[in-house]
Amino acid sequence: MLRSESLRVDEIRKDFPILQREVHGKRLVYLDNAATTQRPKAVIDATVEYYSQHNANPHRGVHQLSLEATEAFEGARSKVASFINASTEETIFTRGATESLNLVRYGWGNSHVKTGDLIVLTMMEHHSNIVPWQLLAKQTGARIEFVGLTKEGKLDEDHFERLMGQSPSIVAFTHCSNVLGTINDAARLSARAKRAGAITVVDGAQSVPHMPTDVRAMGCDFLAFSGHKMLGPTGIGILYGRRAILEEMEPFQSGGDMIKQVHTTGATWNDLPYKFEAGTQDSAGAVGLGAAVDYLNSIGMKRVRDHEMALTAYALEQMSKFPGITVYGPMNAKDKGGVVSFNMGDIHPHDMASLLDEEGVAIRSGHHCAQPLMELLDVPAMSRASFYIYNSFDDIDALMQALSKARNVFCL
Amino acid sequence: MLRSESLRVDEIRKDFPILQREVHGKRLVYLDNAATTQRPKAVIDATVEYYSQHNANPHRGVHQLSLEATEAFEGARSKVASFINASTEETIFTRGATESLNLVRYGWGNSHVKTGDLIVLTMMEHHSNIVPWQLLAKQTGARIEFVGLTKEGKLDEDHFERLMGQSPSIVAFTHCSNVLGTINDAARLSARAKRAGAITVVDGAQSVPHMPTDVRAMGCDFLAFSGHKMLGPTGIGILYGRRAILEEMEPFQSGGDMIKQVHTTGATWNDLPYKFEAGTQDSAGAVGLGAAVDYLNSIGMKRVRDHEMALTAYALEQMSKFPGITVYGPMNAKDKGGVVSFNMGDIHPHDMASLLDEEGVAIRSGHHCAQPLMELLDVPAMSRASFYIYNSFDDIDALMQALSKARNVFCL
Amino acid sequence: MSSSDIYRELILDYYRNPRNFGRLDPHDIDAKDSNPLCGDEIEIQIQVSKDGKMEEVHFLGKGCAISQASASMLTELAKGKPLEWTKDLSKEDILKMLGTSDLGPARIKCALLSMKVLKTGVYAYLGAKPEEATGSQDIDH
Amino acid sequence: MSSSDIYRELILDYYRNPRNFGRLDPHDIDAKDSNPLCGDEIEIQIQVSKDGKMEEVHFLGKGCAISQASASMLTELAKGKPLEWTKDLSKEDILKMLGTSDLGPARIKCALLSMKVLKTGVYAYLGAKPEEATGSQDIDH
Ligand SMILES: Cc1ncc(COP(=O)(O)O)c(C=O)c1O
Ligand SMILES: Cc1ncc(COP(=O)(O)O)c(C=O)c1O
Repeated sequence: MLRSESLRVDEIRKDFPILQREVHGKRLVYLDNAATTQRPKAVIDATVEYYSQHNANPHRGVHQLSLEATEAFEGARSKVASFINASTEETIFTRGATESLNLVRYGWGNSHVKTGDLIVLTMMEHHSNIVPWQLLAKQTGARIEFVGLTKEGKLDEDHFERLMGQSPSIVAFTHCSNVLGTINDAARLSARAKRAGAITVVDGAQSVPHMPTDVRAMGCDFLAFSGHKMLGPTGIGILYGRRAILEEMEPFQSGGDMIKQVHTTGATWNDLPYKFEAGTQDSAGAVGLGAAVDYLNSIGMKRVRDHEMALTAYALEQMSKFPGITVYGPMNAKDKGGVVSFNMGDIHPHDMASLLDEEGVAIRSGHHCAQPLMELLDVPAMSRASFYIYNSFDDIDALMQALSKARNVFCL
Repeated sequence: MLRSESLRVDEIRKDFPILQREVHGKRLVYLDNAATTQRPKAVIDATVEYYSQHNANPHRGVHQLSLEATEAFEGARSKVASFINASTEETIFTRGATESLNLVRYGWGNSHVKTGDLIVLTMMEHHSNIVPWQLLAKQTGARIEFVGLTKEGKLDEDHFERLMGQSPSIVAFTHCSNVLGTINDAARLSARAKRAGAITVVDGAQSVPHMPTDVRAMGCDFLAFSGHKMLGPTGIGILYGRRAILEEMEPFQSGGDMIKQVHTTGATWNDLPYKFEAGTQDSAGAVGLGAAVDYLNSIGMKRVRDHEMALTAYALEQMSKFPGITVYGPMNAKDKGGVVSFNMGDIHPHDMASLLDEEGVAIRSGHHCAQPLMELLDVPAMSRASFYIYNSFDDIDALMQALSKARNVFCL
Repeated sequence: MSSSDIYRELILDYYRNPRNFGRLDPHDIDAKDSNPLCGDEIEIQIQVSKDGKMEEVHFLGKGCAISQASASMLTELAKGKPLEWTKDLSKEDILKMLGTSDLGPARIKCALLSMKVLKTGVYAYLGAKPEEATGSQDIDH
Repeated sequence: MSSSDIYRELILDYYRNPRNFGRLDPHDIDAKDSNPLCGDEIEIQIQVSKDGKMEEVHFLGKGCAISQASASMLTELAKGKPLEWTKDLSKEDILKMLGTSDLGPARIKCALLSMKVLKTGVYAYLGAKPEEATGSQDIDH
């Protein structure tokens, strides 16, 4: 297989201070990107500059710092909005994908879902796209159906189609699985769910950071994602919502800044997107996310995707040649994001992660917040390597070498 | 009046990069601390170091970075917990005081408040401690009563006492008003509310940053506050909750990390405090808040309070000598935090803030997220100067000089 | 220009002695808006003549000196003009009217609120949608 | 000590061929716990003799090599000892049993899970509260 990198990884790596450090005397090979990515200097610097020069509360102040903070904060919102081809009114800052999904549960679900309603999820969802709906179902008397998977780890389209026949009120699915890597055809599924009369909630936590995103083309009602999985700060995320649906929704959290007027007898709500942003904004987080978007745009999301696809193809090839390894999910890199989950012999993933760590290779082990999927596949846990723009073919070689070592330690 | 500073403000100011900058060619005199405070280099550096050296997802990973991130994150929690004399299980990270209060509304209120129940608030609450309760009342059929104020801007104790006679289910009040500065006797009010059978929710957004806090001595069930108002990062806050009450509560947001087990049929919750922390943690935010706590501890909260009291006394004295100024709230610095709200002649606060800004003096103007209080006092808006550890008597002199100029511009 | 220069006598005079302040009855046009961030409120009422001129223009409102003076000045400027005149009215005209070249992002909204209200009212009267006709983001808050 | 050293033959052998694995019926003591972060599960069952000795000690469970081997070794160690013996059992004893001096924060919990379960079971049997008796944070997860 050709080891052709579509990105200049050597150059990119220089932008990430943490990648210069060693772990146990070894070069850090960071392959836990589906959990969280690292931050380029540009993002760190943007945060430092904000705090050192412009910090104040956006929106309300008349003084100079407050104006600068407002500009920085709303400027960041514009960047994120263009990044996904949304308008700024439809781009709501949250704490992360999880809060974005909870916002939909409370803001739309509480007032629209009724006893007997159907909520359709899939067997490859992250807990954050399961538990809010389970609680909503419990509260409202709705029921949940999980779309099954094919042997290959793709969505069972027939099952999906059958469930659409039952007129669900909510269809929530991940754009890209954080375990199997499977990429779902979000545009087609959304269109089908719409025809069935449902609102569509797309979990973009693992897709937005890794490929071009266009919410109009996707046609979904909501898209949730997190800043920290796309080079941005921790504690900031986005909910995109279609304007018409946001306008008819109730607020989720309430308090300062999301109101127009408050009297002792009641309150009225601010315009979009502010109606859904209660309390003092995480302006430094927003500014950092804006800088992350700039950084990704300077590379180009198409090239990010191509690069990860090449790495994934290489990793899949190496792993399938390696005796004793079971890989989960699609085996064609075109069908999946840069996520490779696997197990080897009777090595428990927990032991595996320890052994790889000793070689400087950081992977994730466990249930990956996807216990229903683990149960379906009948494995207690998995090891997972996941890639981003600063990973190279060398990193995968390092992973494979560490896997050899683990095999030796366990005498496989 | 003696201008004796209990803090070495000159030294402290050197720690704050933003205080070195100029505004409109003037020295920045930042008096908008009740909105948000500035960040010392120690807090900025802690964030940079976290991202440059240790960044990973806490709790779940086995690899070295994840361990370091867990240590940093939980270390920060311990610092915050000791700062308010709580246990770590009772110290929940949120996005800010507003989310903390919403957590109580959803997590406790939704399952405990019934039609006809009484929720007691005060007329000096911030919108964040009003609107969540209004929505809860609307949803459950509960009713709300607002404790009135005395002429001096203190709580009307008789009114409070009368309302306690009606056995409220929730009593929520601010420890320190962000407009009047009034400090309420949180321990006494909590004890009284408890005897009346209510849970007590204390809004500590304006008190925790400015004076020693001891939740045990306070005896409240909940205490909410924000990191950005106490030198910490934006986007992080705390909800303290008494263990017994947290244990019987339903989760608020749901998803990754707050669960013990998830099946297609339902889920079980993680231990405290994790049950209330859904999704990937804002670890950098927590680490920054930990550094802010260290910084404040190195000064000592008693001294912080003394310093602000001295500044407030001086400001009150200067303002009462100044013709045409009306000051709102208690006139004795002992009774209030470092917050002085005022109006002058017919100068609209919005114009006032512009005029002061021109002199480098940053204050806040408007309704300060306290519209019910504005209506009660029958003013559309106020100007507000608020102090912190880096403010000096010189800053107040600069404020007074700028006020003189404003008076001249408006020919008062 | 420094912001204290804005409060030249002229503006202060209009703030303290607003021309055309108070209800206008009967009226053909009535429009109202507020700036949620600072609480400025402006309502404009207009009597339209047979030949489409703004015969009388009054305003009501409360808020900062800039928003109130600007509204008062605008009623004077508009009085006697044909309705179509409002279409060409621009941010620059308002700044000129106030005798300033720039107000900065925080205060420009105060100055432009009355223009927004005037346009909203006139366009509604003319049956056109305000968004199409104004086409400028500047007048939005 | 590097973590690959931990997986010396000894531990691997106990992981693959666990001694005292499986249900023990009848039993006098039965205790169970799991480590929510990694999913390790351990259940320990004990037959107690008339004179208060742990006559038979079995375990069930699943998880990583360290948690399972450690549980198996502990059953061997405990067998025949008086119930009181568990009171003095410490983290250091477990590390010694595993033949290592340190395991690092991530893996120490795996190693100590079985000790926690054993203590919980024995203390419950003796009628004492486990929290009081162990007094160590280390065994908590
Ligand atoms: C008294 C009071 N309560 C609550 C809040 C809300 O805090 P935050 O906006 O950080 O959530 C504030 C600050 O705006 C406040 O001053
Ligand atoms: C597919 C998927 N959805 C949702 C989430 C939740 O994101 P966060 O934890 O940042 O809220 C994650 C990441 O953990 C994820 O991988």
